Order: sequence, then structure tokens, then C-alpha cells
Amino acid sequence: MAEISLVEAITQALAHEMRADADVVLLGEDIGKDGGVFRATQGLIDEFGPERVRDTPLAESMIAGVAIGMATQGLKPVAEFQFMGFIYPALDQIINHAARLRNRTRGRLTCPVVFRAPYGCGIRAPEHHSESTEAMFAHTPGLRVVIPSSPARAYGLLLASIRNPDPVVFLEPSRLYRWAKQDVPDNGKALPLDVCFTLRTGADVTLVTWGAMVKETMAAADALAKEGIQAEVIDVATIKPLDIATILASVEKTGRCVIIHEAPRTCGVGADISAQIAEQGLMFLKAPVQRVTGYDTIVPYARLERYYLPSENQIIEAVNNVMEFA
Amino acid sequence: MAEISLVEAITQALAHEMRADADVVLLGEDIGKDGGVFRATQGLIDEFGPERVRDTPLAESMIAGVAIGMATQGLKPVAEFQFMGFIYPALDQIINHAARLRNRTRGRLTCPVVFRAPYGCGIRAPEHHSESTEAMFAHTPGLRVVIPSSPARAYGLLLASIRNPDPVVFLEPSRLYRWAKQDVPDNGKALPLDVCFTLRTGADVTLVTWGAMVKETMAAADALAKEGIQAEVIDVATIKPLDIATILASVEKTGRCVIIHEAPRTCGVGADISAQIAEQGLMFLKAPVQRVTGYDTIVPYARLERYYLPSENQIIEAVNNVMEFA
Amino acid sequence: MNIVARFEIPYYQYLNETSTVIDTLPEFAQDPQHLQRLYRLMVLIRVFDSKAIALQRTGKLGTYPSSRGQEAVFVGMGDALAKTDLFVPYYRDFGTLIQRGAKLSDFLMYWGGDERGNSYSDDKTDFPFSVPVGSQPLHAAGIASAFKIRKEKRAVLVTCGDGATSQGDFYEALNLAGIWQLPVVFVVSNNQWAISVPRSAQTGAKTIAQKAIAAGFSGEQVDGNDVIAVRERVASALKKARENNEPTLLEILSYRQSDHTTADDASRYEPKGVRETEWVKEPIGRLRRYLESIQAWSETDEQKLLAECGETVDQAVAEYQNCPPQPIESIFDYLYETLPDIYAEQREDVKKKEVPVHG
Amino acid sequence: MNIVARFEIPYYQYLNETSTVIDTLPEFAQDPQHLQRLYRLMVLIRVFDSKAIALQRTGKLGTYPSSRGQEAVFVGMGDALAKTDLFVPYYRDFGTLIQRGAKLSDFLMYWGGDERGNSYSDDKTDFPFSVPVGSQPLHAAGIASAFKIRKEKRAVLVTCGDGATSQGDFYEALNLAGIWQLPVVFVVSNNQWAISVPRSAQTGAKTIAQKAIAAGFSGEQVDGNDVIAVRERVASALKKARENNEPTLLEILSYRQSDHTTADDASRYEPKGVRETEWVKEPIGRLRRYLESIQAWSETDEQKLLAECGETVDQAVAEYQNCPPQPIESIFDYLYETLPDIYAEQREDVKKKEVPVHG
Ligand SMILES: Cc1ncc(C[n+]2csc(CCOP(=O)(O)OP(=O)(O)O)c2C)c(N)n1
Ligand SMILES: Cc1ncc(C[n+]2csc(CCOP(=O)(O)OP(=O)(O)O)c2C)c(N)n1
Ligand SMILES: [Mg+2]
Ligand SMILES: [Mg+2]
Repeated sequence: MAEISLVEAITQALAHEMRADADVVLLGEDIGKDGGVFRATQGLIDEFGPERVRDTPLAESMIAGVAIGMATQGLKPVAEFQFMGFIYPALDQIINHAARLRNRTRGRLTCPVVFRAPYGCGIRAPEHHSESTEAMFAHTPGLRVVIPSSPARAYGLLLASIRNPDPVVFLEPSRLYRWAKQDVPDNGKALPLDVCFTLRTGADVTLVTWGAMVKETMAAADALAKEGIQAEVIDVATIKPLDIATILASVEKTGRCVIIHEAPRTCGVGADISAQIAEQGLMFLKAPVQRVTGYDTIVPYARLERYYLPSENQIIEAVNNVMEFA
Repeated sequence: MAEISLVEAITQALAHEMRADADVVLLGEDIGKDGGVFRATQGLIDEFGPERVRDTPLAESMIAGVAIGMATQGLKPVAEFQFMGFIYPALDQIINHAARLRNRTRGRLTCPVVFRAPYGCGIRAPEHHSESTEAMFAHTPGLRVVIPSSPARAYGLLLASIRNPDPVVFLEPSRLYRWAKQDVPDNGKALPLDVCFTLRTGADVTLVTWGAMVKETMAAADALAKEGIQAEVIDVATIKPLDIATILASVEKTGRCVIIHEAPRTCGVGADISAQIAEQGLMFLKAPVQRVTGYDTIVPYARLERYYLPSENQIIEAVNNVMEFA
Repeated sequence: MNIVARFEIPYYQYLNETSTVIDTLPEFAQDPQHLQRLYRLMVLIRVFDSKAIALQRTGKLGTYPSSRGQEAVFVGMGDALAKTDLFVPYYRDFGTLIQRGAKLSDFLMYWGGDERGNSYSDDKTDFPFSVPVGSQPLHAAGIASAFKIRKEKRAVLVTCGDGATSQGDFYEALNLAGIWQLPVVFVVSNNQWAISVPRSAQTGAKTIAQKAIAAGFSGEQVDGNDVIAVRERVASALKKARENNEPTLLEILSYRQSDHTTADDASRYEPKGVRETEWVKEPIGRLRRYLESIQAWSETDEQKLLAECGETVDQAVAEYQNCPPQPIESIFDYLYETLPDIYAEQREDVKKKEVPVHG
Repeated sequence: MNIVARFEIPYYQYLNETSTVIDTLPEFAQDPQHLQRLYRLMVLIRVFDSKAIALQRTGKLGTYPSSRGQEAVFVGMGDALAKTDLFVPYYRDFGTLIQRGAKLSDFLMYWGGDERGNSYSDDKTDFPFSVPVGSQPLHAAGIASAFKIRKEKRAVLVTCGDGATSQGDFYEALNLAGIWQLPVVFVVSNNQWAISVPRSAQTGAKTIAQKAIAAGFSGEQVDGNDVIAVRERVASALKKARENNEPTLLEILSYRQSDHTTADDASRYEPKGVRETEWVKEPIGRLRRYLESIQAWSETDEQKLLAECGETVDQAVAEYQNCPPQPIESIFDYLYETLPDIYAEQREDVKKKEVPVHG
């Protein structure tokens, strides 16, 4: 079987679910003939037609609001935002409506929408194409936030998200879209939401991350292993609701934790994980939890953007720091 | 001198600065003849006329975008959003433009806007009128987030925010608008931004809070004092950039910290404060930092909304918990 | 220079402000019983309205937005809707919803601060009120898309105020409906005010109806104090929607004969005397005078109706007041289909919470 | 039923696609030197464009959006603007900005991924490109408000694409300009595509110009392949803005003779042959043929011009390539007027950062 990239796994999951469930419809800018600017919907209009693969006018609030309306009628819309930086006009619809329709109607109306967007920096795209503001969605009650970091998880988690009866913000690390390929059987098997994935086990330190930073984190773990430090690497995957139990169990074992994310440091999701460890895991911590994150600055234009991103070296350094505590 | 309420202090600050600086203009829905739905701009249209106190059409993205345009021309717009729950349509303008105009033009164009909004729950208002999503703004590089909790701080911090050369999100706790009155001389003296205010000193535990929760926190501190526990109460006031130094110094002294905020717990600003204490203050912590926060749920309609808000009892209980650690 | 496009905006009225029929009445309006039904509903709305305001004044209800002056808009729409259509209301629309199966007590629950007010007793398909002004036309467009995808002959009716037409979402919804040819009718209930901002300060457009031109479909003005015109134009637009997937924008003109809500004080901004001047156009008296003129209504009928309405409303109030509160933990029970484990602790916590009685 | 409002949309063209003058030329266009100036600028844009695409293809520039086919739009606008007016561009507008004092190298810096590209060498007042599509008309409305408050006789010109007209912000800006009577001209450069979405799928409106009707002011279509028409209509609209605070919407029609950007591949969606069919209307050849017909241009002039343009562009490339990178810590230096202390540590940290060369 041919190996596929993360973006191809997205396409495969969409196609699978559209075949399996006539209620699944896609909408977004340029998702039709163009197949999306990253080609995530490539070929789908040919198979499913323009009624189910709907190119929209250029208006993000509209995309979200229309998806919400569709969802209440039993459709399962998967709405694409071209880049996460263009999702902001839709925040009102997502926060004030999608996230609370079930609650405010006491379950009478529901909103099974998936809001997809490529996210993160590092692909030398123009300004506003590099956002990673998952924390905003993670702060919003009623939402789920899911971020895959491999082709297999992209496939399995997207299927799970489409089948989920509540709104899901599904963020795809554009830096990983065409990075590592994997064998991903098109078997329609969803992966579980709301749980972390332990990508590597180790007894010395817990590295908690998600999205594209899984790449640098795994590389750092490899490098550390050569120095004799065994890192456990956890891909959070579902950012909200957070599977803190898995993280705590790992930190209980290792006594040390470094959290790595691409978003700006202040009020990033890493802060919440760190706070929860401090509240519930202080007794087994051998060193302060550290965060290796994006800076509290706007992602620089392409020439300097790599300086914004946490590097493998920074992760190694942070691990060395926490290892120094007795 | 007559004592004034928080909302009257807002009016006083606006009037002062409009007299002192012809570039200050106000815009928003119903801020003219009506004086704003909370009367924050009461009387200002009579003194300054409709050119400088501008009722806008009903469109929040427009209010933000127009304020940005005005600000680049040397005006100092103070834009009112009627409730924080209606600021979301403006987030794109605030995040993608206001917060980064200086940065993306390397300082050529700047954006001295104040975005004001009443925020928080507890006034039995209809749904969507109870938001406290300050964490979203605190996560955004380029912004300042300021929250007063008394008439004097409302006056002094609003003056400072208007005079600040960068965009400020200024959130006014509606639950405190008409609560305690205070003597607030109209002397044009700004209070410093970017620093916390220590409202009460104490050696046993540090209570960190802001906005309307200052009320319950101070009440809890009083009650605790009767039991012999001396709490230091810190009003963060500027949520971004955070004056962590003052908080750390206090926690170094007390060894114990409880953070109280109204926003949902997950990814609230409390998480970041807790994470920073864990990173930099672990050595002097005698007990895990605790958070007393709003629940991870949508603010209930009026009948149950008081159950959403952190209570004085919950704060006392949390303090008792952290005091139990040796 | 060539002219490449031309447009015009019509205005519809059947019964003018002196209760004179000025155009051939549509068929339904030739049936006095039908008109009586509409009349009864308008009166019920007005009676309920006064009661709700009284409840609010005595602390028994939260902020409440009155329908006074707009009764014909809500009644005309409700009467025009088919059972299978779907209605997406804004916060003043209970008068339409009670024709769809919602109960008066639902609205007391809602404005009294209880989410169960959105359950709409015998109406399980319509949307709850939209509070974020102008956001709901997009939902209507989405629902209409679903109907069209499924080839169902159903229309969506969505309402908003004149103020809402300044919102980007309003326009985005119109634009989509125009390009996707959606079976949706957009009603703007133009009551001349958005809280304190008069219609004349909301947009430079001469009519709100002409905003449809931007989206490439037709817009009309309708006299909103004439329930016959409202009923007729809404029905006709819904029919075009159902049969031809053709969207329409209807600007229905009336006057807000009240404060914006009970939290508002219009005397701060409403010019003196205007409300009284506008009152002569008011829809209930207009229809009553017409019914009387065709011997289809009498003072006895009126007294009987008022008594009936009073009873109906009192019963709704009793239902509202006797309804036990929701369990506290219900604040978690509709957040997700299944509450994720990590919130279980918070749900336990809130159960134990004592909350001071005072605000 | 009465008609309460009527509207019409004009279309302007002077030089048609066969380079025939079909209407009395405006005064400026009777001066061959003026037309030559416009011609030279259009050619410079086209030469720069090809160079930029070549640089991108060889990895020396980031994603780049071509102006090909829209040169008359950008040149006509730049020529119509007064020095004291303010320009709020979208990302294709460098052709206007170079007439305002920006340098070609600024745009190479910008698309090469360097913020300093927005410094606009000799143009310190105009806005940088707006990337979030449709957001910038609101800034223009705000700037125009400032001009009006200060009673300055200055106009604002803001541009966007046809796709941008579907955004709520676009409409909110028009609506405000109409009600506040702002000195702003909205130009929609309708190049028939928004990436892969054709104009026909963007809105059901017959013209984009008619979107102004929703806001209560006038809209016009202008032939965007006729630089004379563009120059004349933009100048006339700017004059109305400056003198009467009257807003205008101009839909300027052309055709995108390129991929959306270098990251795009239009062959995936653009019907075969259309680009060629549209090419006959293209603005540069059209004006050249006219100039030749009045003996105001020759093959020698052309060769000389091309050589000059090549040199100018080469010089811009050299400036771009010789410009040393910004210090790394500059990523913190323009975030606030003064960097708050708590970020000082991060600023120190980034200085020490080694970054792998590979992506
Ligand atoms: C997005 C948003 N902004 C502001 C408000 C506050 N608000 C509630 S009603 C209202 C005026 C609405 O006027 P209009 O649309 O004309 O409807 P009406 O109340 O007159 O029927 C405003 C500003 C809101 N609910 N939502
Ligand atoms: C808010 C937003 N959504 C999506 C995008 C991605 N995007 C960039 S250009 C473009 C098409 C714009 O088309 P149009 O407005 O017609 O301008 P053109 O590029 O054709 O000149 C899109 C969808 C964006 N930049 N901003
Ligand atoms: Mg109104
Ligand atoms: Mg275009």
C-alpha cells in the first residue's frame, strides 16, 4: 500500500466519510475544482459533485454561520477555513452560536460541525498565514479542539471529529502537510477523541506537545536518547477536553515535564497544562515544569520566521535544565 | 467631594481626556444621546458634540476597523462595545490589524485605540451579556489588556490607556459599575499600566485576582482575617503584559497562592499565572497554587448564573486548603 | 456612458391608516374569519406584552423587549408560514412562534432566565431567539441550503431588526442566498429604532429593501401596520422560495411603540410626540375599525376577547411561576452530548455550592 | 403597490478594445504626454511583474501575486490621486504605490519576507497591503472620518478584489460611508476571479457596482482595460469625495492574466481559452495602438522604454538582494512603542537562537 502524507490522509478521511454518510457536506473557499489551496479536497468535487463540495463566496463568518444552520438540519458539514489567520471573522459564529446551541436549547438543536483550518508557521507563507491560536478555542466551553500530527492520526481523528455530535475545531499543522508519509489504510476506523497519544515511552522526562512541534520534539527525544536520557513524548491531540490523566500519569512516573508548543507563550495551552500539573502533581515533581513555546510576538515574515519557532535545541536545553534538579 | 461609582469614574475620565486632548473621539452603539446602555458616556455628547461622540450603526467589526483607521491619523479613538459578548465580530480587526499595525510597518503607522467593553456576569442580563474572555486578548501579542476594579482605578487606568500609544482592550466589570463608590478627584492623574495593585498586605497567603472577583476576594480576605489568616490581595489590573514580578515577590513572602477569576477555568489567565509561579517560584511554594474560577461551561441564564461565579466560600475553602500544607 | 442595470423598489399596502382598502384584497383577506383570527392573535400579543412588562417591573421577570406596535408583523408572518417551513426568529418574535407551537410560558421562562424557555413546547424545529444582532440570517441560509440539498420544498423565514441590517453577517447571508438561490425569506422588521439609534442614522440607503439589490434579488417595502399586506407579501415570498428557490428581502415598516426593552428609557432620545403621531397607524385599531366597518367585529366581541386573552396570559404566568427550577448541575448537562470526564468534578462541585441570595 | 425608489448603474469606457475613441476624451487624455506617462508606468509594472515571478521561481522571492492584465487599474488610480489623499491598498496594488513614493525594492522586500518592505521609502502616509481580504475598507472609512472631523479636504482611496466584496467588512464600510458621508472612494478591481472562484459564483448581483445601492450612494462600472476611463472616473470620484464628502463605489473591470499568485495553478480551474479571448482587451496594447494611431509612440520608443524598465527593475532587485537582514531581535522591537519588561528575556533569548537552515 502506498504511503500518504498528512494532507492526503485528510482527503482520504473526507472521501471515506462522504461515501459512508450522505449527510457529510464540505464547504469553503476554493475547495471545489481547485481542491483547496493545500489540495486537501483534491478530487472530491469530481466524485461527490458541487452540491456536496461547495465553493463558497469569500466570507468566513458566512462559512461558519451557514455550516451551523446546515448542521441543525442533520447535515454534517465540514467547513474549511483557508488559513487559521482567516478564521477570526468567524469567531462570533463559532463562540456565540456553534459552541452553545445545544446548551441554550437544552439539547433540542445540535451542531455537529467540523471547522477545519491549516495552522501554524514555518512554510514561508505571507503574513497572517502562520497563526496558532488554539488556546482561544480551548478556552471556549462547548467546543472540542483536535490537532493531528501524523497522517494516521489525521485520518483517524478527522473521522472521529466528523462523527462527533458536537462542534470540533480541527487544526491541521501545515508544516506537516507534506512532511513524513505513512501507511494509512482506508478502513474507516476512527481514533478516539479526548485522549492523548503517547508516541514514545521513557522514564526520565515527559515531553508534552501537539501539532507541528511533534516533529522537533521527537527529534529532540532521539537526540536525548543518545545522551542516555529517555523522554516520554505525549501528543495531546485533543487539546480540549484535555486528557490530563495521561499527562499526570506520565509525570508521576518521570517527575519531570517540558511542554512544547508553537503558539505564543502567554496564555497558551501550555500554561493550562502546567497549571494542572502544579495543582495535581506537585508532590511528584522533581523539577519545575518548563515551557518551550513561541515568543510573545507576532510571527515574523518569512525571513525571520524560523527564529520564532521553538527549536530542537531549545527543547534539549529545557530537558537538560529539568534534569539538573536532583 | 461627592463619591462616584465605577461607571461614573469612566465618564469622568473620558470627559477629562476629551477636554485635555482634542484628538480623543468616542464611537460606539448608543453612546450619544442615550449615554450608552450603562450610561458610561452620559452627558458627553452635550459637552463635546456628535462629531466627537459618535453613535455608530450596529456593527462591531466596523467599530473596531474604523477606530483603527482613525487612530492611524493621530486621533485617539475610544471605541465602546456594548457588551463583551458582542466584541467577537471585531476580533479579526483587533487581532489581525490593531495588534500588529505598528509591527508590520516597523513603527511607521501606529494604533493608539482603546477598545472598551463591559464584561462579566452577575447582573441578571440576557444570554451573551456575561462573557469574560480576557484570556483571548491576553494571548494576542501587541495588545494590552486592562481591567479596573474600583472607581479610582477605573479613572486612572482609563486615562493611562487613552494616553498609551498602543491598542488597549479595556474591560469594565459590569457587576461593579454601581457597586462601591469612592472619592475620585478629577485631577487627570493616570495610574501606571503594566503593574499590579496590592490591595491588602498579608503574610500568610497571596490572593491574585482582577475585575469583579476583587469583591468576593476582598470579602474572603476579611473573613479569613477574623480566623487569623492574613491574606495579601493583588489586583492584577493589567492582564497583559503581566506584572509577574509583584506576584512572585508576594508568593515568595507567603509561600501560598490562590488565583481567582470569573472566566472559565481552562486556558484562563489564571493558568498562565499559575504556570509562571510554577516555573519561577517553585522553590518557595509551601502548597500547590490553586485556582478558583468560573466553570468550563457557558454562563447560565439569570436563574442559575450565581452558581457559575466563584463564591466567597470557595475562595475561603481554597485558602484553607493551601494553609493545610505544612 | 451606458446604463447597464436598473432597479426599483415597490411598496405594498392594502389597508391604509384610515382602515380604507386601497387595493384588491388578497383572497384570504376576503374571509372575515381569517381576519378575525389575525386580530385575536394581535390582541393576545399586546395583552401578553403588558403583562410581561408588569412582571418585569415587579422583579418577577428579567429584561423584556416589547412587541408593542409590531404585532401585525409577527402575526402576519406566523400566519403565512407553512408547518413544514422553518422559522429563525430574533428576540421580539414570540408573536410568530406562538402560532408555531411554542407556548406563552416558554417566553416567560426565557426572559425569566431559564434555558428551558427555548424548548418550545410543541415546536421542535424552529430556532431560538438570536441575541447577537444580525447573526441569525446566516443560520437561515444554512438551513435553506440543507433543504435545497435534500430537495425538500420547504422555505426558511428569518427576521431581524433595522439595526441588524448594518451587520456584515446580514449582508453575507443575503449575498449567499442570491448566489446559491436559496429558499429563504429575509424579513427586516423596521421599527425605526435600534435602541437609541434612529433608522436615519443606521444607513444612508433610502430603503432597507434596496439592500437586496446588492445581492441580486428582489426587495420590497411592506406596510407593517397592515397585517393583510404583511401576511400576503410574506406568503408570496415563501411560495417563491419553496417553489423556485428564490430569496426575497422584505422590509416591513412599523414603529416601536415602547422602550427598546424594559432596561431602556426611550425618553432620553426619542423626540417628543413622535410616538403619538405614529400611533394613528398602529395595526390593531386599524384592523378593528375595518372589521367593524364590514360588521365582522363588535364591542361585545372585543370584551370577550380581552377576557379570554387575560385568562390565557394569567395561565401562562401561573405555569411560569409554578415551574420548579432546573437542577443546578444542569449547567453542565447540555454542553456536550456526553460530558467529558474532566468536567465531572466541576459538575459535582457546583451541586454543593451555596450561593448568597443577594446579587 | 407603488414604486418608492429607482436606481441605475452606468458603465464608462473611452477607448474601446479596438483602440477606438468612443466618447469625448477627458482633458488630460487629450495630452499625448500624459498618456505616454501612463503607458510607461504600465509597461514598468509588467516588466517588474515578470521579474518578480522569475525570482520566485528560482527561490529568491516568496509567494507573489501578479498584476498582469490589471496594470491600467493601478496606474489610473495612482495618477488620479492627489499627494494629500491617502491610499489604502490591497496586495496587488504596488503599481499604484510606486506613483506615491514607494520603491520597487520595497515590494521585493515585502514579498521576500521582510517587514521593512512596508516602510515605503518616500511614502510615509499610505497603508501597507491588507492581506485579510476585505478588511481594509473599514480602515479607509476610519481615515476618511478623521479627515472629515478635521475638516481637511483630503480623500481616501481604498481597493479590494471582486472576492472581497462578499465579506461583511466590505459592506459595513460602505454602509458607514453612506450614512456618515465620508470622503472615500471604494475601488473594486474586478479581475473576474478570487483564486479559483469566478465572479459568477461570488455574488448573484449583476454588477458589483450596484452594491453601493445598499449603502445609498452611487456605484459605477468602469472599463479597467482602458486607463483613460480608470483615470477619469477615479479622479472624478476623488473630487466628489474631497469637495462634497461624497463616497463612490467603482467597479473596475479587467481580467486576471495570470495565476492568482505564484502558489496557484489556474489551469486547475480556469476554462481553456478564456484568458486568450480576454487578452484582446488587455490595457497596454490598447493604449499603445492608440498612441501609435496619433503618432505619439513608435517601435523605437518601445525598445527604449523596455530597456529602461529592465534597468530600473534590475536595480530594484540589486537593492533587495544587497539589503542586509534585520537583526533577529527586531521581531520584538516594533510590537509596542516600548517593549514591556517581561518580554525582555524573550528578546535576549532569540538573539542566541541557532536555527537550522532546512525548513
Ligand atoms: C452583535 C450585537 N451587538 C449589540 C447588541 C445589543 N443590542 C441588542 S438589541 C440592539 C438594537 C437592535 O436594533 P434592531 O436590529 O433595529 O432591532 P429592534 O430591537 O429595534 O427590534 C442592540 C444594539 C446585540 N444584542 N448584539
Ligand atoms: C479573510 C481572508 N480569507 C481568505 C484569504 C485567502 N485569499 C487570499 S487572496 C484570495 C482571493 C481574493 O480574491 P479577490 O478579492 O477577487 O482579489 P484578487 O486576488 O482576485 O485580486 C483569498 C481567498 C485571505 N487572504 N483573507
Ligand atoms: Mg429596530
Ligand atoms: Mg479577483
